Amino acid sequence: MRHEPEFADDLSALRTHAFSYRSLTWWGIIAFMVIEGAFFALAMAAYFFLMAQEQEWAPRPWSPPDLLAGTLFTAVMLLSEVPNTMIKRAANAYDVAAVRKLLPVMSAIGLLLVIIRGFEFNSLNVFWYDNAYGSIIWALLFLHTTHIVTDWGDTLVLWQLMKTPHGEDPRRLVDTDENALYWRFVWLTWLPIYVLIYWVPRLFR
Amino acid sequence: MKSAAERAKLPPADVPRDGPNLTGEELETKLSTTWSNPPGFVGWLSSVDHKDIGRRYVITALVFLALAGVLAIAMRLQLARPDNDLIGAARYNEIFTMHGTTMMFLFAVPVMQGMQIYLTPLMIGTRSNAFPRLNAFSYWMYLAGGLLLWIAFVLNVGPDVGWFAYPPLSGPQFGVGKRVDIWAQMITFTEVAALAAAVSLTATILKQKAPGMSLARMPIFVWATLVTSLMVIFSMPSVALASGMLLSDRLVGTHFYNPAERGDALLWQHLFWFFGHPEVYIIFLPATGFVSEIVATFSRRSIVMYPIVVMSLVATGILAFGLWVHHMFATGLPRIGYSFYTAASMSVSIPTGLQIFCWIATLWEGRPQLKVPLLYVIGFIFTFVIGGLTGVMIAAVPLDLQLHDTYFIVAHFHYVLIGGAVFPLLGAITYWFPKATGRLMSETLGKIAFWMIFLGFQLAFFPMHIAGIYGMPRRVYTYPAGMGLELPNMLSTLGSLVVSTAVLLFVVNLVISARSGRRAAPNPWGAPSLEWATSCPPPPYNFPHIPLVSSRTPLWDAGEKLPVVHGLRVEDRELVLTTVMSAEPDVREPSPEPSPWPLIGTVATTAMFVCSIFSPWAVLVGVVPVALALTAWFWPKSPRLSGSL
Amino acid sequence: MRREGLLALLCLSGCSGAQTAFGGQGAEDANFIQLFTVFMIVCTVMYLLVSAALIVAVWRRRRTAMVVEDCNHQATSGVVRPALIGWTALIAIGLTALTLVGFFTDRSNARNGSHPQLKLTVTANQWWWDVEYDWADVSKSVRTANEIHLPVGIPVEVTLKSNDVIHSFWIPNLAGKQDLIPGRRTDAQLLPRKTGLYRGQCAEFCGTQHAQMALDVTVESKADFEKWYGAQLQTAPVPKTPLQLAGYRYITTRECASCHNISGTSAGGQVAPDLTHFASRRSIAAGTLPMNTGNIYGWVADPQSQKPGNHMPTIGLKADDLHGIVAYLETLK
Amino acid sequence: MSLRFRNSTALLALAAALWGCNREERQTRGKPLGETATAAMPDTVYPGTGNAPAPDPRAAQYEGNASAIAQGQMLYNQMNCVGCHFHGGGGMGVALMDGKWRYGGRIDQIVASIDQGRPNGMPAWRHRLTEQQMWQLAAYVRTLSGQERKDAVSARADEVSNTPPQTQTKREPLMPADSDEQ
Repeated sequence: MRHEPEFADDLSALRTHAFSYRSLTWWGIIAFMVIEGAFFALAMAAYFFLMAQEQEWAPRPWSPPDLLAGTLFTAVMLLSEVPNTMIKRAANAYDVAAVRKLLPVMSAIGLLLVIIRGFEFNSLNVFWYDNAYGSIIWALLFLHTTHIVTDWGDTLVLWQLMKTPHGEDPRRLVDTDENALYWRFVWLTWLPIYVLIYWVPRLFR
Repeated sequence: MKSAAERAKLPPADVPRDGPNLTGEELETKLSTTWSNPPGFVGWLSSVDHKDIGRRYVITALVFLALAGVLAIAMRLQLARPDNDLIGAARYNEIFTMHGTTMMFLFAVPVMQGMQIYLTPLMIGTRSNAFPRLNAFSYWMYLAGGLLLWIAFVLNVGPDVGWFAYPPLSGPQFGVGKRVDIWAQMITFTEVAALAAAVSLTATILKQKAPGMSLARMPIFVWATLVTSLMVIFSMPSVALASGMLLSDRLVGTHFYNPAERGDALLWQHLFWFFGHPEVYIIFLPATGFVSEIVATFSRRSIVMYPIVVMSLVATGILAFGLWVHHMFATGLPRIGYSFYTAASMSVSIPTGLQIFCWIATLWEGRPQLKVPLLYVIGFIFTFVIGGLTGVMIAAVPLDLQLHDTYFIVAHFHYVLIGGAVFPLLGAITYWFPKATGRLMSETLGKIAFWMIFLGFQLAFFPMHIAGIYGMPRRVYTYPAGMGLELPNMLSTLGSLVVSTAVLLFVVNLVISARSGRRAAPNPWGAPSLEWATSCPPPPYNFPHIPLVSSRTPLWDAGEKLPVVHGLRVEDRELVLTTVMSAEPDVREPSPEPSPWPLIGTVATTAMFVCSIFSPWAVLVGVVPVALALTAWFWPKSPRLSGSL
Repeated sequence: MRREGLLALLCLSGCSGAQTAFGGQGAEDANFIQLFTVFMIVCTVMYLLVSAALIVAVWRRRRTAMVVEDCNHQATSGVVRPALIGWTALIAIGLTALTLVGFFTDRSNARNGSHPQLKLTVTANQWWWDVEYDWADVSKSVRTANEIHLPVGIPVEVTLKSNDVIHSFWIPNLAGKQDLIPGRRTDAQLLPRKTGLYRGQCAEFCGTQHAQMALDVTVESKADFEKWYGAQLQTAPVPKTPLQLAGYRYITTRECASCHNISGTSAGGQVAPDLTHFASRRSIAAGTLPMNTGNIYGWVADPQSQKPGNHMPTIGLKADDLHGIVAYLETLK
Repeated sequence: MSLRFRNSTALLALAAALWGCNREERQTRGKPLGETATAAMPDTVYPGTGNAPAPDPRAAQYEGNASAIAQGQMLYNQMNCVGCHFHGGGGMGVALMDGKWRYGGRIDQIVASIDQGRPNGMPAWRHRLTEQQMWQLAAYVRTLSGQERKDAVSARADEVSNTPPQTQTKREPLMPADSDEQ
């Protein structure tokens, strides 16, 4: 038996885009943030598990990582939230012009961060193949770097996209909004990793 | 040019929409044009239709089931007699590793996800799933991972360290050659595939339910899908991290699992089982979804105590993350800590016990009709309960220390996984076969196959309990005569031959029925859920009009007419998004067109992953084509049409 | 085939199974049998309940044809709710009881080994067991391989280590298993209650020859144990016949000595089983072959065909050398 | 399945076969069983770049063979090569990771050095190890200076880390050691 339709509501007046939890892609991005958050959380758990194997952390004769590059990175990362919030607000206000102006700024910040990250690898004072301490420190930094690079690449693509007529499509502003959301995730996850890489090895000597 | 803000406020443009003025054949022709795949082979490769992808998933998984089944027969022949020399030690180790790996990563999880991908959008009344290109990517990645593993096996570089790959045996020193690297990289592939499918399914269920289908009106199978998808999202990162660390130990010399440099071999076991135990429920919970649907349909009774069944699903999903240490009772961790995991492991049988109660109560209250799908459900309960009870036994530390890593465990998890997941799966395939093909499976052949599988299974696996207690460890390629192991092993081998014949019969039935089975009406079983509201097989757009739901059993409650909503575009792919809890219509969402980029992205990713086994630099070089493919994938086609995930 | 002799011997010695968790010859395994019986009874009752309910449920209102009757598919009869409450209570009570019984059995097992009177260290290697009896006085220590002898009724603590990958120490007749993990020290407590010949086996997959990594266990009276122990303290006898002497020369100066140790000779390799009392053992190569002259020949001539992939190379001995080696090995009682 | 798809599968299979064929071959026993005890060993000491004899054909069996290298790695520890050579860095014995070879760095030349021993403390292993074991050992020793294929060596052993991972060891050019350098 196949049922005949009985027409009820007309949906043609519904809007065709929405921000935040009303957007489908927002849920996708949240899911990916959960996956990567779980990944980071487990990597941090592994960090503490390996830390429990050692008498002191960082184990002698390795000295803890130098603070300069990592702290500078953290500072730039935190400051980047200012233009990031501006982009998010501009997108929510359908201010395409502002978005187009701010995206190059975010792209430049991304580049700056990637460069500083290079110096960070150089200031760890241990190699991944030296011992388990070195391995987990490198792993955490490497994992976070993949996020920095991915989001930087994402921002570059978005910048190019917004320059085209596609930028006029309000759905692209939803994308911009969600890219800004993801950036928040990237710097929020950095904060505990920063503590684990730079401060815990100092505090448990 | 108007500003974006102004345009957003504009009334919808005057385009063709479904509704009283556009319905019936005219509508269906238009929707077909919009939602069909592009013609030709490229169109076939570009498909983002969840029905295509789900079908490919299921068929590929069944092929892997057959391959792993052949390996199982090979092992049973080797073990039929003591001191047999049919298969040598090294080859046997490869075979059992391939059997376990294929069954867990290439059959069980993918086949369940394939069924979910096929059925979920139909059951919740939407035209497509969320992020269909991601879904296509998921399938291609799964296929690539499976091919990688099996091509390696054929070339005699298959993994040989067990599906659990404990370091240091799988580490750089003892896991010689590229065998383990291939295994670990295959994990990465199936990992990405499973996660992508889980993200797509979760978003589909949360945002694309038909108007009116609040969470409390979702079919149990959809609930099971939601819970398992969330479990995939939370558990898979664990094995990804573990296998990533293993690969870096093997390839670039890190020390995560090297005790000499303060790594720890047990770190692997914690991470692996933190994934591995939920994995069992990721396989089992969809099966309980099948069972709930089948029981309701064939008893003509909606499931008794729906809230309890749903709460049991959720509770099982949560408890599953607290049990992993029961795989590690023999590793010498603090003894008191074990008591916690014993209690947790035992408590997980409470929700399962409640579910079983609800199914039996539904049969009790209804008018059960013993068709093949219901036979599988009954076989499932008889078999699975044995597996569940042996599970209770091995949750107790003193029992586990004797039974762990013996054939008792082999028996236990085959009762749980075959009895608990494969029986319902076979029932589900029989049940939804007319939906997918438009034809019914042969009832006679189906019944013969069922009885052979059911009885053959008991013959194959029950004696393994005894072999285990009589001291037969797992993963041995031979055993000495005179330990009392001859009879149980011979029986197991005979049983495995019966089961494999019966599975062959099932496949024959599939093929014959797909060609010449009886034609199926849209709702051949008189089922209550939405997938039966559309034709068999469903058109590419699933439903001409999106149904409006007002109960848990919409088709039983509908009269002659089915209430629907209307007003969606018909010349562009468009869906309706609803709110998460109460499923109020909220947004009309464009749905992405078919695209070859997911496949191209998979090829680029495969090149990167496979080459990274040989040189870490491949990651840096290989990421460029991957990035290009992803950019092309996400780049919108025209400003009007968008939503490209 | 080749093990039949060994097993006939085992069975003659009066045990029903040399490797079974249903043996009950150790305190922990006896606890296992008791606990298993309790679980078995509870689980059988539960299973029968479920089965009976299922059969009745399916049978009592079955229909053979598809009737599209207007059934009231929501109504629930009065039995369901009380049955659910009863069922839940039954599961909860059953599980609590089983958890408690299991917990107390575990405590009892832990107590068994609290005052060990004999300590030994078992070190696992890819595919053999290195056994050392530890005494504070080193001269009283004994090292052997692939076999342990235990005095009946005496609690033993076994320290477990591994030199390569993870293995698992399991003598089902005596106790449950315990993993040997590189970089960690684990331990097992044994309290044998009955004399007899048992067999242990590696229970964690450890590579190619995991299946052929067995351990011969002899539980004997205290007097017999002391006699055995005294013999183990002896160094190897001096070769008597020219043939034995030739074998002795080959073993101590050629490939064998690089890996194997024979106390009292210059063969001092530390990476393969100690051979000082080789011929007194029940089997060759961790339970691969029963000990007899033919098998010693077979093993020494071509270990790779007897146990493919193990770490003892096939040397390609000349016949004379082989005769000598076997003759000498047989003197190592 | 389409033709195109099958082609690419075949190509992939072929590519895999090329490296798969002998990298992983496990030999549980030296090939010519009867000969091993009496087989001729390279007997001459040919220091430096002097005229080395033609390479031994058996080299192909061991060079770049993952199982042989792994067995060699095990023997390197078990036979206490570490005692003098450490993990390739050298100590009492010469360094093995610097690409300098007094007696030749080809695998058969290394076998000869192991077999016969060399002045200043390297003992002769003839009749203490089987010929197959010496080849395995030599295959491993070559990895220390990066001479073997990176996809056949293991990154590290499960031991204290003294050297960077072998998968990243740079391939040292083979050269004779200065004769006056100890």
